[in-house]
Amino acid sequence: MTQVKSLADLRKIKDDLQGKMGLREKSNSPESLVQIRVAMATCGIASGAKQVMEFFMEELDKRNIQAVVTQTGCMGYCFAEPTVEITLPGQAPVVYGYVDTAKADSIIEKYIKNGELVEGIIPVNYETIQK
Amino acid sequence: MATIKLSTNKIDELRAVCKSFNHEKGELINVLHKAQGIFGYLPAEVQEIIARELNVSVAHVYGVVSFYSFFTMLPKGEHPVSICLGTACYVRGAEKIIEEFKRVLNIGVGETTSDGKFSLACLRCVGACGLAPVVLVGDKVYGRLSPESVKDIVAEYAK
Amino acid sequence: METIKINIDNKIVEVEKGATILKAAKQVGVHIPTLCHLHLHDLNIENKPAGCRICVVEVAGRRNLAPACVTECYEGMVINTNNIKVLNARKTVLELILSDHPSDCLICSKNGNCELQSMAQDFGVREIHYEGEKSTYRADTSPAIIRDVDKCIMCRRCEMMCNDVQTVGVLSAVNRGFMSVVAPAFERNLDHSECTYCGQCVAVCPTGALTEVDHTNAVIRALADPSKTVIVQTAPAVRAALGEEFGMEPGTLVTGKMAAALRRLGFNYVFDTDFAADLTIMEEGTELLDRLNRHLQGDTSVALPILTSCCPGWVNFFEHQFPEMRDIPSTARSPQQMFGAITKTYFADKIGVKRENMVVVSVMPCLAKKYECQRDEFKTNGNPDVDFSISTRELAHLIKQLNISFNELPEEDFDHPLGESTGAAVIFGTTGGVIEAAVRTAYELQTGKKLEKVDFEELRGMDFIREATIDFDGLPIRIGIAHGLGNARKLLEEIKAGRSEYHAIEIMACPGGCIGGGGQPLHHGDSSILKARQKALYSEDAGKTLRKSHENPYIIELYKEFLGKPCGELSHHLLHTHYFDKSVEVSVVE
Amino acid sequence: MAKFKMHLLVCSGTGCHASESELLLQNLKTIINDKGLDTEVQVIGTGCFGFCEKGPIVKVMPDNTFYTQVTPNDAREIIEEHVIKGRKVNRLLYVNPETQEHISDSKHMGFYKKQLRIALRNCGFIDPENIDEYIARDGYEALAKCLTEMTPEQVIEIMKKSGLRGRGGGGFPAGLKWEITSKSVSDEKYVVCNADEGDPGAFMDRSILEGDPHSVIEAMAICGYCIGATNGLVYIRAEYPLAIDRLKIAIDQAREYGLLGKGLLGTGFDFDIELRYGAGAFVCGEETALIHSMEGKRGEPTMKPPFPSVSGYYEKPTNVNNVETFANVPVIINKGAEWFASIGTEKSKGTKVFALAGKINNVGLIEVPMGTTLREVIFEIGGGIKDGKKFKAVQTGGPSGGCLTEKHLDTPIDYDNLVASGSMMGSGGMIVMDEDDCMVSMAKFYLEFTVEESCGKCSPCRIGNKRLHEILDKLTKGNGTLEDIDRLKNLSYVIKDTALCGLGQTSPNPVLSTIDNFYDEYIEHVTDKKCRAGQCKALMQYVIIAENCVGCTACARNCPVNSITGERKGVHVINQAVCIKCGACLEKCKFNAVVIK
Repeated sequence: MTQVKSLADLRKIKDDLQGKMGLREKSNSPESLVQIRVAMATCGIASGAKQVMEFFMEELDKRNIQAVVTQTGCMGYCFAEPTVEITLPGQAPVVYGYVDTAKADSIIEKYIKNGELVEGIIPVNYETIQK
Repeated sequence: MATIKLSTNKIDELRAVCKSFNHEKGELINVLHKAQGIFGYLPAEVQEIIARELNVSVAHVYGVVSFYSFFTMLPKGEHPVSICLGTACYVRGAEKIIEEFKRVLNIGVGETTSDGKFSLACLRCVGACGLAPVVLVGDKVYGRLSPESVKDIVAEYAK
Repeated sequence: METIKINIDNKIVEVEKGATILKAAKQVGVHIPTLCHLHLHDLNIENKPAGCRICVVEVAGRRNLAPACVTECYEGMVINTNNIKVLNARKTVLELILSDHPSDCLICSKNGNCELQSMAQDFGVREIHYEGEKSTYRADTSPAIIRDVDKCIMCRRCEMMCNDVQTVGVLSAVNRGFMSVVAPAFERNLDHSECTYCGQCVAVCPTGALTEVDHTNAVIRALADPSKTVIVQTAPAVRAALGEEFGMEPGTLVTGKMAAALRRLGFNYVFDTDFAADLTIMEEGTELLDRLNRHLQGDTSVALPILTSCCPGWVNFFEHQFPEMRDIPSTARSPQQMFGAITKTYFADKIGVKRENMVVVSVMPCLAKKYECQRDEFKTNGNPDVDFSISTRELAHLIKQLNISFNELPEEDFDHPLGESTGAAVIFGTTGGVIEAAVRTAYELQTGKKLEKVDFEELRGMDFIREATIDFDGLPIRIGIAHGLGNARKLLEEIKAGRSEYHAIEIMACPGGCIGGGGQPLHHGDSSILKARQKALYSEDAGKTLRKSHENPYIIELYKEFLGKPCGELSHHLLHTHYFDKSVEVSVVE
Repeated sequence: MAKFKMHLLVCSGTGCHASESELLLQNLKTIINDKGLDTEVQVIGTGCFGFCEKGPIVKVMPDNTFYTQVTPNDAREIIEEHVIKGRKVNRLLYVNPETQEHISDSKHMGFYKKQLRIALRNCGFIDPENIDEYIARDGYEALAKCLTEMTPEQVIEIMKKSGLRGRGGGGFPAGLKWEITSKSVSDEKYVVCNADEGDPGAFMDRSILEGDPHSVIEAMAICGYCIGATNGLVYIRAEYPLAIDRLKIAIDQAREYGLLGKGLLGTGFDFDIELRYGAGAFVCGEETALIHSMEGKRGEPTMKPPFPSVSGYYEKPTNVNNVETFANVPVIINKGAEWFASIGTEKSKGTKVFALAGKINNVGLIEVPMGTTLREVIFEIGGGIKDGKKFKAVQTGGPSGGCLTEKHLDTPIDYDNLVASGSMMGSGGMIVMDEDDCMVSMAKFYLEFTVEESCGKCSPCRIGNKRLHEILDKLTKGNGTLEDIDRLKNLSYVIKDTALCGLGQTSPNPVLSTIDNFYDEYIEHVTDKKCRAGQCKALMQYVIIAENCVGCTACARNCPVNSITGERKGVHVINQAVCIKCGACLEKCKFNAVVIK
């Protein structure tokens, strides 16, 4: 195993590990970050939700955006799968339907980065168990 | 009094332990821990060997052994029952559990049943306060006990 | 000396920097009571576990009370040693100690000589407010020492003596809390331990927890038996200490009064162990010269240095702890045993009494002597050479019990022939004395010249390990001296490692030698008493006309009439012994 | 490297461990593997989450779902429902006892709301057996900073400014201790971590060692750097096997990374750590006793001064701090003294970990800023008293502490306020008592502990505490007199004033504080021969209320000593002279006819 020989070495290890721990780290204070919830029930997965989720995770990381990507159960909009719920800090959640990687890309670039709404919003009318 | 039988194997093991600690006086407690691990308890003979190996007096070794409650000079039962007497367990009725064990096993605290199966001891907080009252049988922890559950625990091991 | 100013009981005083409150208070005449604390200044032995908490005092600005024995003074410290808070605490603590102590004072052997008892007296304790369960233990009687540890107050003095000073390591604090007590390993009896019976634990015990096995009744019975010829011998150190038991100043020599008292007690013959001490020098000195000369002639089979062997505590010590070195000490028996052997042979013949009808009693400053005289090798057909060995304290009890007004007795002499001795014999009682006596004789025997100056100041003193080189007419003889078994151990380790360059070493088990023996009147922590006793012995030596053992006319006569020559065949049989390996092997059962 | 979408954190602290969390962890891992999810979902055994009452705990990240009392059999459902289908397993969620709501996010649980976790920052968050996870959480950065960017004096200055006080009981300023030890001149010095946590009912040190061992290792190395020591020793209770294992693993990992051993982080500073085991002696929590024990001797305390900072382990200067104190150090270095000092009260900075136990709903380990009130701790975090009973007292500071009552509920908790209220911080045990607890018995319980654990060296503790216990026993048996209460008080004060060590000096606190706060109860035990809590057996009677008795004979049949007489269908009577107060009749009576008087 490599020996840590300086503060720089240590920081490098830490940076390498960020991705791994980031998930937990971010979920500690999700309200201050962008939260992305991908519906990952059978219908979602069948429509490619998995790829969408992976795309979000990788791209957000690459583009250096602090976000929490979570999977949830079926949101009830099976007709519009894959569905993704985006919550910007301090804002109400917005749900997008028919999300593929291309759509995901524009969600990141437009909505997440600049707050511009993208086409394909589904009206929110479900309740979570917390409520 | 039963004669104490120490096998030469185990004594060699004990001597090796002393050697691994460089025969240092200061390591007495570590050595005693290992010795109790080997023999299950610390009979006088074992203490005499340790005293010689570490070049301290037997009285010193015994003084230490008799000071610490973790060390015992009596062989424990096959299934040592230890009842936690931490405050949390006390407040949640550990005393009743002791009484029930004493009654069911028909022995006192610090004693071993005549068939050598069970011995009864009290110990300080094991830190499983959320499960109070807590009992250990060997290494297994039983939590949230009531006096009624004592019989079942004993039955589990009595086979 | 750097000093600081402190305030004790509203007096501003200047004391040495770094001094404890106890020491500072003493300097200014304030007596703070102590119980566990023990400080033998001259021997540099101190016990201060700060455990009894009797010496607590109030220090301004401190949350709780401070134990005076270990709390160091600081500049401007304000101390109150006797306000109501301190007194209440002290008395309460004393009551607590008493509440866990048997109240059989009237029949306790320490009655009248117990530090706890006198403290209760001083404090005016009339009621114990905190009675409760007492901790009780099994009593233990060994050949020399009785442990009645119900009376132990955990002052730890005995533990300190046994471990730190004597390095015998038989005693340790055991168990915990209320049941803690000082005991041998596994709380076994002392005779199942490596105890040397040096008795230093007994010498410092403040209560009746550790006492000697009392033979006074056996002696009284023997004295009352008309069929027995009862002979007494008294060790050198006894005469320098016995007076203390009768209120005399420490260091008062009571040789004459003691002889008178023994005669009034009814002993048929009042002899002196000093005679046997002279005899010891003849034997041991001859052995030393023999070994030395063979060594000088290149005989590698002889072991040097030679170690003295008159101290039975020391003999027990090396038999247990250094059995592999048991060929190094002189084979000469101790004076007590030489006396017994000569008395029950030579003298018995002389007066025509069978040994079975003879009772030899020794008065010793020592408890190990009780064990020594019971050794099998010192018996003939089961009859011991010395029947009973009693301590200086026991002799005092005997005298008191038989209504003898000791202080008013005339000075009398010992009986002949075994009561005659030289100055060399009397200094056996102090550290350095045996070897000085040996040097006086060995010098003349070796060189054939007369020794003009017999006082060897370089061998005297209280330092634990001393050494000197004595010029034997051109031949330098290197002498080592150790007293206290811990110091003996140091010299033995050196010999074992091959680093020792001594020709002869004197070893005494007790600090100070026999003057500080376990059977002496209790010093209660005042080591100046030992110094006074030492001084007394040297003054008795100085006052004698004959000061070399080989000049003792009765010794000369003994060899002429009976023994032949020193280290001869009869000597070998009667006056020499051999040693045993008493180390414990761990029994392993397969 | 696999990128996990989801982390399942499974508590592997001793409490949960005892409830088969190990098997649960295994089951989760196996099922994840079986389903081929092992590249997406990571299962991690962590240290204690603190919420031991409801253990074993499983926390699902990133959605913060908090499952309680999870059994090994629940593993499949969690994976099939939550992990695969994204549906939370409702029945395993924590239920708010007041609203009966299922709460999924731990943030919304009362237990966690008021907590601020500094010492416990990594407990229940990282895998304690993986140094990487510690490093990812800024681990060893403080050490690196100290070694490469700061002088020991500068580090000590930060420690002093932070106001961190010893968390083991006394509350001595840690920075000052470090400074004194650093100034002692010696060829060798030692850093000792006191992990001989002995207060019955306190287990924060164990949790930290189990959940975040590296924080202690890092802090010890920092301390070594400051005071000039190259050797560290952890004195740990042999009764903590899990903590010992984790600590050993952590030390090995740190050595592999070059964070322990020779030339730490490429500097010339050497530091390594050894373990020494305790053997069951409470007094060894006292630092001089601890040092004697590490030297292979009886754990008897000696007088201070000399303090270990000047003369400790083998007479060398030794800095002793406890686990929780050390756990705070790396954060203080990383975030700064000002940040730490901004938390807490004027004289007590930072947070304190408390072990909540007794008659409280949420038994567990909590960490709150100094200055939080007892009310917040007991009623908000602790969820109030069990079974809706009435709060009576809370015992803090273990056997060295005292009882706090209703009137202290709004006192901000810090070192000085607790002492002023007749208790002390101690190591942070908080035992909550309700109306069924007898305060005389409580004092007796603690004295029994002290008598058992007294080393026996000094007479006030060896004999005095025994006598205190005997007098209390007399009171609980109804044989006490009013003079006994005076005796208790005088003896308590004398023991406080004269005992040798901290254990002895504080041992009468439970007696004095219960006499102060519950004097009436003491008097009742003496004059009325009554125990209002019904705990003192000798003082209570089982009585049959004639109106309620239907003569079913159940009580008489079940009485082990035949003390109950009565005709079938007639009123039964208990013969008090024979009754052994076992309570069997009370249990068997279906008509509420048997009552305790």
